[in-house]
Amino acid sequence: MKKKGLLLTIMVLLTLALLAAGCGGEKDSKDTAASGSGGGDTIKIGFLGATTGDQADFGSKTLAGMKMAAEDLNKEGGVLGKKIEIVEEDHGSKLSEGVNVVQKLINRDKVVAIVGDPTTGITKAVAPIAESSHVVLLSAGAVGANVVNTEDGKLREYVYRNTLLDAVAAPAVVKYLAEELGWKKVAIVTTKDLDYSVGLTKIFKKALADNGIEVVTEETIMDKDRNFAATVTAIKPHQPDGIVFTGYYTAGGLFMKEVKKQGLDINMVGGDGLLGSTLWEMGGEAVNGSMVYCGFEADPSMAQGKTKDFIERYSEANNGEMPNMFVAQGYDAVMMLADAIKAANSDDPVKFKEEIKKLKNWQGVSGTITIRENHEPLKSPVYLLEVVEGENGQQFKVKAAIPVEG
Amino acid sequence: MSAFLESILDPYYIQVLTLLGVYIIAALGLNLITGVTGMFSFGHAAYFAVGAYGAAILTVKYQFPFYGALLAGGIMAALAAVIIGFPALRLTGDYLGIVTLGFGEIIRVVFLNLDITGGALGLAGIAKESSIVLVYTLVLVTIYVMYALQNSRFGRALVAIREDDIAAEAMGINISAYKIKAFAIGCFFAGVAGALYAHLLLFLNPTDFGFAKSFEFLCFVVLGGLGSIPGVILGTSVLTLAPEFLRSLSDYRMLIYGALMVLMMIFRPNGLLGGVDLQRLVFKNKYKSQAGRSTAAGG
Amino acid sequence: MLLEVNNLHVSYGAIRALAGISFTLNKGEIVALIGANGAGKSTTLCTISGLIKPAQGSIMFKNMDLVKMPPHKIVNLGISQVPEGRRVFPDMTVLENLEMGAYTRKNRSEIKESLKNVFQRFPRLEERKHQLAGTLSGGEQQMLAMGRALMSKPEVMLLDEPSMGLAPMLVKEIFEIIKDINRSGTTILLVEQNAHMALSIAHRAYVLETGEIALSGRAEELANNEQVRKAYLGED
Amino acid sequence: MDMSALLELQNVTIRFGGLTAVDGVDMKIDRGTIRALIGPNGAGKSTIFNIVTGIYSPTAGRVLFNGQEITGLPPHVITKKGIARTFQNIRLFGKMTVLDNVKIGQHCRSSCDFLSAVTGFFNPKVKKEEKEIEERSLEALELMELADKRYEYAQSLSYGEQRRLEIARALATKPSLLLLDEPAAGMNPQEKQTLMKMIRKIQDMGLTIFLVEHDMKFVMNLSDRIAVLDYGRKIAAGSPEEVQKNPDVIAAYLGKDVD
Amino acid sequence: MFEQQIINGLTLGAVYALIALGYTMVYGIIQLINFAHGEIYMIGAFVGVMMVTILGQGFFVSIIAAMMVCMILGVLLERVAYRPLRKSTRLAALISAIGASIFLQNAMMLWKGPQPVGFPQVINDAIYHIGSVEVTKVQLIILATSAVLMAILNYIVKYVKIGKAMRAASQDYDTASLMGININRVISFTFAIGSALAAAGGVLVGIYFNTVEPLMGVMAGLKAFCAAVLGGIGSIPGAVLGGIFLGVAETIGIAAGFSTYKDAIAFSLLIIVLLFKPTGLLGKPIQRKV
Repeated sequence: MKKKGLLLTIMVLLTLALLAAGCGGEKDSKDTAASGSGGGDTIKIGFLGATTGDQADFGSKTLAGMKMAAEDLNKEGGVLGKKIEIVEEDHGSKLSEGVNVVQKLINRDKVVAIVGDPTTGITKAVAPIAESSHVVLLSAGAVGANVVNTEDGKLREYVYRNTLLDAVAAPAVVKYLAEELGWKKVAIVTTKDLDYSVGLTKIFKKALADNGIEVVTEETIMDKDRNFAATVTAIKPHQPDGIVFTGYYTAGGLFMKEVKKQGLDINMVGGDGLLGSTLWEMGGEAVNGSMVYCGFEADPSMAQGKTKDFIERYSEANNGEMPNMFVAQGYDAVMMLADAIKAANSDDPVKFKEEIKKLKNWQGVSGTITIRENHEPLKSPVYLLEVVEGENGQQFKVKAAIPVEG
Repeated sequence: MSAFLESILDPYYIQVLTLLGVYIIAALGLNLITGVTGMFSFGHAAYFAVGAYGAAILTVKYQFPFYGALLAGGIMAALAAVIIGFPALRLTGDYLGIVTLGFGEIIRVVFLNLDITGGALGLAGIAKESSIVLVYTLVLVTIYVMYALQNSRFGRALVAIREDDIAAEAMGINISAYKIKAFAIGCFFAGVAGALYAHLLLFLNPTDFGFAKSFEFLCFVVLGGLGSIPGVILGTSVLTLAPEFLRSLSDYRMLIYGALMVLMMIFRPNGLLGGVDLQRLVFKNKYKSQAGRSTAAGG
Repeated sequence: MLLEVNNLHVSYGAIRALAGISFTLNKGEIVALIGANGAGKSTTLCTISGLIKPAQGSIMFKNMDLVKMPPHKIVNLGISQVPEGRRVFPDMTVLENLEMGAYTRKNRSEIKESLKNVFQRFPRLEERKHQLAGTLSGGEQQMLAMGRALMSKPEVMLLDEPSMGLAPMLVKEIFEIIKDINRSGTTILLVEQNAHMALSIAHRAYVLETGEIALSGRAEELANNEQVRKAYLGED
Repeated sequence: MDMSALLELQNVTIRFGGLTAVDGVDMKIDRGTIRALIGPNGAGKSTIFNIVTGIYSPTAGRVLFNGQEITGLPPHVITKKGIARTFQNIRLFGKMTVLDNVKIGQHCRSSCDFLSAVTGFFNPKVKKEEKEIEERSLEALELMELADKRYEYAQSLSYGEQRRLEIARALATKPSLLLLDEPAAGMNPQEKQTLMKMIRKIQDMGLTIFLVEHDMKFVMNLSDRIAVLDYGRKIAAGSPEEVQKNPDVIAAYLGKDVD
Repeated sequence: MFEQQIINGLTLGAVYALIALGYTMVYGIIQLINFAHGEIYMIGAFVGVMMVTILGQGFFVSIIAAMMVCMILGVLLERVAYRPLRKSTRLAALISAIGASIFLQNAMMLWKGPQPVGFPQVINDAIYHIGSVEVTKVQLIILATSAVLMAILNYIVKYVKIGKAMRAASQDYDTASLMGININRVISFTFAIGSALAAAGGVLVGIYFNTVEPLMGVMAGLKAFCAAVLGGIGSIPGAVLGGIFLGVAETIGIAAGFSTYKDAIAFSLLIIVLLFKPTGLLGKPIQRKV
């Protein structure tokens, strides 16, 4: 009986603490919201993404980049004399919560812009809300179709993104594969439960056909698969020159491990979903020679200027961990917004969104960005990176910088 | 009405509350199946998904009027329930539970692989039709239907099946027919809720309808109190709003959510309102003098 | 006095199964509890063995109150129950069932000794010691259940409806064995619907009616009691 | 075919795995009579009840009711044809009220569909039928002297009351044949007396009664005819006097020295 | 080719079987679907990784350590989340299990992040040829370890006192306590054994797939539970059979080109088997008790 009483007390206390915390949080946001909307001393930028759940890594990394940018800006006195404040919310990769988060950021926290979501699905789902609420939504990761425009092709005025678009990069890379590396036959591996991968496969297939590369076999896997023995066995008899892998790095690394294990001496090429040290943490030596494209010079030996400085500062602050694409794009997203606000001399989204449209050859840590007529970003050049054995273990090395044009 | 609400509530509240309404409709459907009739169903999200995708495909790809699609979503879910129910309802207890769970997963995998659902790319371009007023009107309709059902001869037969299926059969109740009917009606409401969900969130993705969602529905019902309509509404509200309340805990919120589930079960094993008969509580005297028609709330 | 049950109340939810019964068991006795179905006989046994917790009352055994003890401790004290309907472990062999009976004992040679005794008393069990208990006939299962209880070397044996569902001839045999077990020093509390048989071997008996003790006394007195003859011996 | 028999079992046999629980039993129960089935536990008495009410399907043999074959029909159909039962180990709907338990008994005599359920609060037809159900249920409860407990939960009744409620619930199905499985079990002598009177009253209403019971006094007093079962076989049948004197019965069941 | 896939299937099946055993034993005694069992498997895998990366231990020490840690965890889990609900409805315990599962997943994600963690190579890539079939050393070790663990379990359940008590309790809970068996201790022991096997499964899978992650227990747990039901829940040989059956069927399904339907294969099989044999392959038929 005693035990039960104790547990009960603990539970009641816990609940009270939660409620108190909940109310406290509300109060905070209300206070600042009041001052914020009245042209107070902060500019609020919301973060939309998952910091819990199995896709939390994208969200957490984007958030880390955003915070770093906010710090950098605030150190120099903020924007228009106001501090940048990042309001962070987690949706655990649940669509319904993502919508709740956006509503909360806009209506309770009164943010002027939202950075996120790193994935296409949720960005697409919340884009109409941002549009109708006149709040800028800048995705630092969504690469799929119908983000900055609606399904029927209408341009959204408040929705932008700063990522390298696969539709731009993949054809350039395929051209390189055909012309420089002489690939003639490839196998495509699609991660069927990832919208990113399904979309990228479509783009690759068109580009391959345009460049006269034959797709000898198409295989599908699931992102959570960890055992690719059967799939690789199926590819083996086709003897392709290489593998186009459109999924994420965990599966990619493990897939290559199996490829090499089964004695196939070929490499894979893929999009920025493969960009991360996880690739060799999973694949080991098997990923040496694998190629990844991105708009970001993630090669510390080659990186220059802003990017070099960014990489150094980030890894210093994070026990030597290299920033990945999401960190860089999260950082750039906040910086882009800041520049637009400065240019408009106003933190009113109605005004500064016009300045985002005008960004041309904007130098970010994740590459050079131009916002085109169709609101889509153009990053040039596209870096084709290769995994090589470096001084401190495996790393990405720039194999080619392919210029692209809109 | 909607305009009025929007003027006094901010869209965040409206969004959260509307979603809560949608979940209440689905949870009340599950309550009829599990709470009233005593059949385990660990795959409720599948019927929710059938309704969501069914209705969304009709409005997006075939330009169906929304209300027609709403009804069609419910009917498709009920049909799916009948198809799986005929063979599966012979099983009882955990076996029925695991088969429904398996069916739920199969539906999700099928939706992921079909072209018409958009697969992993999801289904977008759905028009916003589910207003808070519409959703809560339907919540009221659902509550009324459930209340009327539970207090009818039909509901009495279902409770009898839950309490003792052999005795119920011996009293002349065709238990398989009733089980199928209850299952279909419960899933109909899941389907309607799904259709509302689709036209509220405007984007569908198969990963949102896995067994985690099914268990979420089950938790709404069990935590509120099996068989108790107010209990289910309370349970759904607590569990839907808890993650919103727990936001301030950021990364710890799902951890605490899990712990709360364990603690709530330990201290209220019959659910928050399980074993509390509100009718008896409120109408204590009246109940004694008047012919009562309530069947007991289960526990 | 070996076992003293005092003012025992047991309820299942709203249903009252025992409404304050008291009785005693002396060393070396066979005491029978007789009464109709649902009168509370089995409930009484299960409360003594700890499976059911009473709402009120005490069960004193060797100056200890059993009410607060879990069943496995009660077995350790020397009280062993042969449950209603035998309840042998059907998917274990006869030998394993008997070993389970000796679960609380540590001394291997003593256990072996008890096993020998049980096999002596029930030769049929030895013949079938590697057979699964579920395949035994009703009578054999009853013997196994009793043998299993004896394996814990109990001071008190609680027997719940040993004659239930057995052919009359077997019933006689079982009751002979009960008498024999008692003679070798085990005190027995017997619950039985077959009042006739129960009264024929018991020293004393209590008559239970809807959770209360209606009558008690020496067995032969009760067997001749008008009321008992009418109600429980099927006579006019 | 003998049309005077309400229920007829022809060579009914059922096996579970290797065990023959009921072995070639023939039986005829005449209209308006009280028939008892006795025998040791495990003799197959309840199994016969389960076969008659359709819970088990016999391995061989036929069951005729009103001259119509009902072998293997599902229980709810058999109930509708007019056979009702009680259970050896009480099977009430514990979390329903006493009144609702009896109302369930009327289920097969009333109409009930989704539409009438949903419109129940304002549909006069449904309301009227519900009222009739309630009236009939109260009649059955009054007969079993339980009317004043109608709003209590079934699980809160005493053992004897629960047994009577089972009978009331069975009566509510409007049966012509009532199967009682150990109705007096767990009752004290006075309760048994009352029950006997009630059963007689039920017989006077024109029902045929088929019962399994261990209490010999109860059986001998009440029954018109008795059949004795041992190891699944019928070893004797006849009037109470005949059965009591039958040497096989004495040896197998009653024991030799019942004086 | 076919034989090759059978070997792949057997390896996967052996792991499913190890996890399924825990489900089946717990279910056998307290009729609880321990949904947090998959998380125990996941934690076992993480302990294995940490033993190798942080403490630099080899395969053998790592797997033993993982088993020990999970034993304690399993017992704790039962104490905290299930024991207070022993007398409550089945669904209440089930919800508690789901809550515990969410808690453990998120605890691990908070600690180690949601990202997969690579399992360092502790066993070399050697390949053995048996006839036309290639077997990797890892596969052999998985098969051998599973076989040894199952043999030990079999020995415990058949010949060791507490193992026999476990069987007795699963056949008749009350009567077992009348034998002087401390039911609580038997249940704790069951959780300990089941959790240890799951942990071993986790380490083996980590080595086989070269990676571990906080959500790895979700699908694996569900599938192992399917395996247990498929074989006949409560039956120890049933769990082994169900696990192997599922592993082989799934591998053949992938080989036949249904990789994206992989998760549906397991559940479809389960449904088909249950429709024809409602208590699973080796389950005992339930007789309607009236």
